Amino acid sequence: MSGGEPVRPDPGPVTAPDAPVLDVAGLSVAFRDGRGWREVVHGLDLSVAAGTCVAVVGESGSGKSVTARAVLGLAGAGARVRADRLDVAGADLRRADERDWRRMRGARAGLVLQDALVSLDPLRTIGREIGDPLRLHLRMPPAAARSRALELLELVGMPHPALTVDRRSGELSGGMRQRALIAAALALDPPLLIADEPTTALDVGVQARVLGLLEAARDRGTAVLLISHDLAVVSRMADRVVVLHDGRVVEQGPTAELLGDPRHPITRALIAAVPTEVPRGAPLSLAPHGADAATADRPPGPAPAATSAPGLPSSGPPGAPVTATRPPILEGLGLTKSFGSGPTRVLAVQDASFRIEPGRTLGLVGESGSGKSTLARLVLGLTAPDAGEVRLDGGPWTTLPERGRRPLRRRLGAVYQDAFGSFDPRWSVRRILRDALAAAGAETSDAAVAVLLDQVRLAPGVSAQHPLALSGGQRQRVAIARALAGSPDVLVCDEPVSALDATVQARVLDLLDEIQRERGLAMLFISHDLGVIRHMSDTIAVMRSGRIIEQGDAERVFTAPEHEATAALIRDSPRLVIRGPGSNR
Amino acid sequence: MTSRRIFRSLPAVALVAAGAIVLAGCTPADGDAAATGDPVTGGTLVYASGDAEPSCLDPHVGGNYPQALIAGQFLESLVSLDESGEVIPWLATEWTTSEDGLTWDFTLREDVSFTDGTPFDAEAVKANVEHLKDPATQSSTGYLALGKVDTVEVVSDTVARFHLSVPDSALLESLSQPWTAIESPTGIARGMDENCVAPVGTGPFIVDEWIPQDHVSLVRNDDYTTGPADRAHDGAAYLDGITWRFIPDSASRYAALQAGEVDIIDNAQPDTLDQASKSGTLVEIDAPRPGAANRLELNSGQPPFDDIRVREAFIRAADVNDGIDSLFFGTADRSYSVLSSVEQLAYSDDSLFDTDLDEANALLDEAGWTERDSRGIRSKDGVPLTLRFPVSTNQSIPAEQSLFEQVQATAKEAGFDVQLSPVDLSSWYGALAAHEYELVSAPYTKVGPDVLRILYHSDSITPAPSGYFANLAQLDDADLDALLTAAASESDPDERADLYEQAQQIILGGFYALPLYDQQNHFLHSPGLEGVRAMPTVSTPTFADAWLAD
Amino acid sequence: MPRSRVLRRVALRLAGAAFVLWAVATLTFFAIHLVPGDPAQAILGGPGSQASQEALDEVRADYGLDQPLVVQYGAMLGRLVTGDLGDSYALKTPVAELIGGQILGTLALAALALVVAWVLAVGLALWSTSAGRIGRAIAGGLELTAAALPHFWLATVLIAVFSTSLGWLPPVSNDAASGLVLPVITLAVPLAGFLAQLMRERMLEALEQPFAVSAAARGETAAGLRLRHALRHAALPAINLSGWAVGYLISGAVVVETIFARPGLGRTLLRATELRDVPVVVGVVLVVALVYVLMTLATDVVSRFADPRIAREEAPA
Amino acid sequence: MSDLELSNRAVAGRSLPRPPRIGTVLALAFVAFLAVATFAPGLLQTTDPDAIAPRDAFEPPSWAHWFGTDESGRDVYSRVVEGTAASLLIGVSATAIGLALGLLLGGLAGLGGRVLDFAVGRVNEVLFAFPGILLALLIIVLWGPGPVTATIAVGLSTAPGYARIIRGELVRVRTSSYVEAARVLGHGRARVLVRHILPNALAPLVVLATLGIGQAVVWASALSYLGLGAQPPAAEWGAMLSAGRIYITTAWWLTVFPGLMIVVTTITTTMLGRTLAARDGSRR
Repeated sequence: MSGGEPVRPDPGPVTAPDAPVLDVAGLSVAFRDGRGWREVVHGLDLSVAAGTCVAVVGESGSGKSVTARAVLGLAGAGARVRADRLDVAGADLRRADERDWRRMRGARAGLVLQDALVSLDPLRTIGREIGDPLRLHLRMPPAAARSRALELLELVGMPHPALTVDRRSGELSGGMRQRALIAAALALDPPLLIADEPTTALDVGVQARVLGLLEAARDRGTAVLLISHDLAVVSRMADRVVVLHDGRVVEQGPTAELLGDPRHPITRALIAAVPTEVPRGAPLSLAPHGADAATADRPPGPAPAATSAPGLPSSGPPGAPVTATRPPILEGLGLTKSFGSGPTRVLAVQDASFRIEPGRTLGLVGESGSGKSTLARLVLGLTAPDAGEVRLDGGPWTTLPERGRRPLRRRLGAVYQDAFGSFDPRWSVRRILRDALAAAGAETSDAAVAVLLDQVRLAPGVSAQHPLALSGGQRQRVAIARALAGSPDVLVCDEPVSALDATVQARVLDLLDEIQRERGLAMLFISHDLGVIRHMSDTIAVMRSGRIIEQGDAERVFTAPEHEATAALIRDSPRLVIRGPGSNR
Repeated sequence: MTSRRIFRSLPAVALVAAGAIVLAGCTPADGDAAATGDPVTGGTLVYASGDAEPSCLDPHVGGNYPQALIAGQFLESLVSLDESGEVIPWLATEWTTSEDGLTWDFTLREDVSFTDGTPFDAEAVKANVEHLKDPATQSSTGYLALGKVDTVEVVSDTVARFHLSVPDSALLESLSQPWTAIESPTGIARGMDENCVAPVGTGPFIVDEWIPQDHVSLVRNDDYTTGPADRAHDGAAYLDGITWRFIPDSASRYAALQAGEVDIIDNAQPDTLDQASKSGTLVEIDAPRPGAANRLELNSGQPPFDDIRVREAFIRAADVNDGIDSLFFGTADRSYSVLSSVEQLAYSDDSLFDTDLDEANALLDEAGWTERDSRGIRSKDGVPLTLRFPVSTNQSIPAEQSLFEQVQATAKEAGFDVQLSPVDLSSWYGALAAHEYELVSAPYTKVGPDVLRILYHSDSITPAPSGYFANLAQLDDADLDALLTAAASESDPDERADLYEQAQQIILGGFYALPLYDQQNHFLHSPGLEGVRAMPTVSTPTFADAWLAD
Repeated sequence: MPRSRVLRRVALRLAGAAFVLWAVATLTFFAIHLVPGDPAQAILGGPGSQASQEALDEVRADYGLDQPLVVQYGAMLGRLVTGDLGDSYALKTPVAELIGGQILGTLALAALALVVAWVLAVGLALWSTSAGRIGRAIAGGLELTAAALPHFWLATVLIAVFSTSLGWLPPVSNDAASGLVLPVITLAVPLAGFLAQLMRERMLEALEQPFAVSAAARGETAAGLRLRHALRHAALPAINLSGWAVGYLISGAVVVETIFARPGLGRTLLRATELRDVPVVVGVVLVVALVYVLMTLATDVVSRFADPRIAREEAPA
Repeated sequence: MSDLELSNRAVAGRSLPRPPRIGTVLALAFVAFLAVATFAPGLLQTTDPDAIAPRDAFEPPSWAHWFGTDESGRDVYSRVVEGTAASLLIGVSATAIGLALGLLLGGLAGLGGRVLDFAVGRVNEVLFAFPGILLALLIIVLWGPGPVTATIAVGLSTAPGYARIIRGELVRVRTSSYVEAARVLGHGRARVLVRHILPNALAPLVVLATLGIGQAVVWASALSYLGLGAQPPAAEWGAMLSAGRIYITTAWWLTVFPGLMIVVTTITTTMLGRTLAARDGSRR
């Protein structure tokens, strides 16, 4: 499949000149390692026409970002970039020297990186950051640059530009930062805009607005190269999709066709992995492939239906009342927690009550800062509530002294977002798991460790490894194994998959599902991703600024949200939209 | 007294041997010899002193060498010495002593007045002596020097009569020292604080201002008429003034002289002297100090040095000649006398100081120090032959400290374990006061052989309240005491000479001290500076006749 | 952050500063009084003087040295509160005056040295981060060597080269500015070694950050990246070192002032220690502590100003 | 303090500008040399380091005397070798003292809760307020000069720096999510402290130590210059340096070689320290 002439996108206006704005052919990028060169991008073809958006998707390590940076000559000091063609806005950059690159960056192509917290200089005001390209390319005097910056902030819909222009990134919310970053990229209205995971780690609401900005830019005629692992995002705004795997294009084509009728297994896996609208219990992962499967995975367990433990309904019948008859294993009663004091006092959690029955999952969703994690910490007994209490299996939990809690802790397992960070950097997998077993008073033999690993579909060999040597998916599995060591009744999962690639995420979610069935675990599942939440949860609690604003059966919440904010949340969350022929769903 | 010892800042004096340098006058008379060409009036001399800054410019208070150095520029004494060591007139024109030697009449110069206008007369002399003897003055050196003076009687304006408790053959020598110089009574009357900052005298210069830690500036006394009898010219000094700086670091001081930042430095280091004499661009004044020579005192007050055989063994073992040659670049002469070579009555006997390791060993075996440990250190009844040797880093210059290391090394061959410990001044005095030493080097500056009495008379073993005592050899010998006392009051020169010779024979013969070399006192100055000379009294330079050519 | 918290913090810092000064004064006072060696002796011409018992007693009475230590301590604190540092034993003059006459020289020296050190460090950091592996290795070597140079040795070498051999600069301080050059360099070079080390590491760190990439993507020049972005990040930790640096410089001043015959606190202290001149030692130590405290307060403000992040996560000590 | 950044980077796991491989090799070689010089100086010496020969004083470097001879005709090379033990002893023990005190203070601050933390913070400031030599002079006034006092003085003056770093590390680890994870597993405070906090927080100290040694030697030499250092004829580098400096214009080799030893030692230890840091870092 040739990435030659631009494809007319079905939606949106078309302002396609004959020559693509970005035209790359036979791009290969290699890094020096040891004595030789390691090629990470192999002969990649790519072209983006004005007013269109081409998305490059693929898992981490597939070469997405490297490609994006190579196009700007920013692949890195030790990198070797070769290309048969490398034109940006009509300029051939194959022989470009540093000065040529500088003249091109910012002027002909703008870059928007993910996580603006680190992508904006924390010590400089966003006004100056936005002013940079103006100063550098137009030699614009500071005053002029500032006023232009204000306009740009208006353009990207920054609230109170006049105030924020003199703020530093640390003083802004994630969304404002991302806006500032985009404003800086658009300062000179470059023909090409490269957006590398522009919406990752943003709350859905913000996400939607940021995508809106990119779409606006595209509609103004800017060629947008979108780097993303999130097919939902891609399906929303890309005209064309290029699927990368191990630095090679495995498939590309118009978004609708490609998503509607994926040919390559990689693509299939990617699409399948998107949890949106996949019914509770149905597996997300296809036949194993990819990094962590290759090294240590075993095929995912047999069909869920088969394994669903008898007596434990794998999911409540749609519309069933949340207030089940069986006593809750975990119960929160009017939990309130505040930090700081005096004027700076913040109510992190306010009068939150909930209940989880054995074998069921409570999905806790909400934007960042809504109090999800604090609630998790309360449940785990890591901080004491100011008011209210958490009861475990009908008995006291948070009201107990730590000394009294310790023997009970084994009944509560925790899985964190950053699995790696939750491991002692000096310990091997074996030691980590033994330590967990010891804490639970279980036997700590190698056999026991092997059993744990087996439960998370990891080969016994992994136990000798250091977490550093494991892939993200494997690490999360080890973390789950650790949580299972005490054969707990409740599993608290705080954003367990947010840091993982789509397919890996899929497998981990499947794993959690299976484990829940096998053991009849109750789960408190926290995520900002509605897709994931919907897929994983029996009941859902929506949090907003410390309060649980809505709670109820998963389907009900999604189909008939009661609270306006919930509705907005659902509305804004990007979902994989398959247009065109042959949808496989 | 011990002046030179107090407050000498780190790397201090250097030594060079009189005579070793062939400069026509490596003698106190150097100035005159160098004084070629016609004197030029004007210019301000910059003097760089390596000695620590005095805390009081009045040499009556305390009384140390740094004070003497600067006080010599604005204060004058009743008498002085000439190069041959004969007493000559200064502020006193003549003097007579009674038969019993208990009263002295000094006839004073007329129409002399202090720079504050106060007339110089017998009253002034009386006031000064009383000032010196007043405990509140906190005088040490002057106080001791006039120890035998009871009162001063004003016979007339121009005649002052000293009444002594016992005859003092050293009186004139004592009065020739800067520490007994005559100050304006009006100045003294201002009280110590003021007088310390700007003492008033009759000298060629006047203290203008003193900026602590930096410099003292002196200006010419235009009405200057006096001066010792051997002065080169009459009337006011040629120089407009002197900037008296304090540059404690010897290397910097020498560099400053080379760079022309200063005109003259004291305490020149041996290696720099060597350079200077090789390059020939700088002029050197070598003025060994009077009084005692630099020597190691052997503490005979306690074991092991209470045994003369051990003392002799040490002196036979400790080889210093090569060290003196190499460390001092052949600029210091080995001395075999406890007295400075400038002292007329110095008696030396090199035969006593031959080194002979075999004999040293024999003596130690005989004395019972027979056992030796792995390091070859001898011991007796389990007690090792240890010699504690506190060294004051403030007053022993690096070269001297190196020499001590060599003593340590050579003495070790005979089985002595010399434990050098370089310490700061306070700790050093602490060690001495506590008798925690077997060896010590403690130079002592005073005009005349009477210094022997201070250093070796058994009276000097009893410590002052501070714990300080001068007889560091702790030499306690009745015959010696008798000799020294007699000599101190003997007026007949030949008799006196004979007594002092006998005394010195006892000291040297008893191996109480290992003489090293004269108290070195070297000045380097730019060739542009002429007519400067060191006073024959305590070898401080005087700029009364000096001028800056070109 | 809200005014009230600012005020509370300021109050806290000031209280801390006061505490530091009090503690320093107390420690020094008792330390000195543990020393063998009698103040009265120090007053009467120092060790080895032959002051009579009467004189000693008189002085003890005058200076209240016959009082119990606690009383003396109280007296000292009382005087300190009124800013009176007492009289020097050796010079008999008020310590405050004495120090007043000396402090400017030292502060000027330290300040200049600090500036020069910064210039050197920044220059070296900028150069070395743009240079290649070899360049960095060399820079690293230079920094370490500089940091490992003892002041007294460096000073001697500088004098030997620039005064004695080349005759460009005066070996000892004089009224002319040229007299400051060598002392300042002597003090600055080792410090620059430290700072450069720190800054280079921080700059490289900053240059690895995404914000550097996005700045580059806006067309920022290599120099711009370092000057406008990395340098600020590198400067912060170095600024926070300033308090320590001043202490370091004053330590160095003890040696440097001796070698270059500059009047100053360092020499005063050295001398006073030799003479056991208690009031002066206490005075100097106090003043130095004061300078340190003020410096840290200043850097606190500066870094707060330069980096709003600090204000947000507040960390004690 | 640059050590602080260093350790943090180590923790952050970013790879430092590692010294070139050859450098590491050379460094190790030099360390080997130091080791031999320390424990078996005889193997390296050409003559008895204390044997004086006044007649051969001030001889420039030659085949007979690689580093020349000093003012007493002693072989500078042999003395430099001889001095290794003494100098390193000063460096090592001073650093040890500093670290020990730093551990105490830092430990109290890092683990003792807010109040203690604040208190220690002030104590630290007090210590900081005594600049190196100032403190040294005071201590020497107290206990008199000598290598021991010098060592203690240098050690004390480095303590507050270490204390800060250690506190920082402790706080970092204490609030790390793996410590939280351990608590969630139900481990007791003591166990968490011993199993997780201490080992992880104190790992960087190895690096700091290597960095501190060189500096300690330098400081000690400054004290020797003020005449308050090692006792003769101890051939300690700092003492040699200060003894030789007055001859700098006439006999440069007296100071250059001991000086070189100090500098090279510092560089070596620092380089190894960094390599360690990088190792440690990459492991996290």
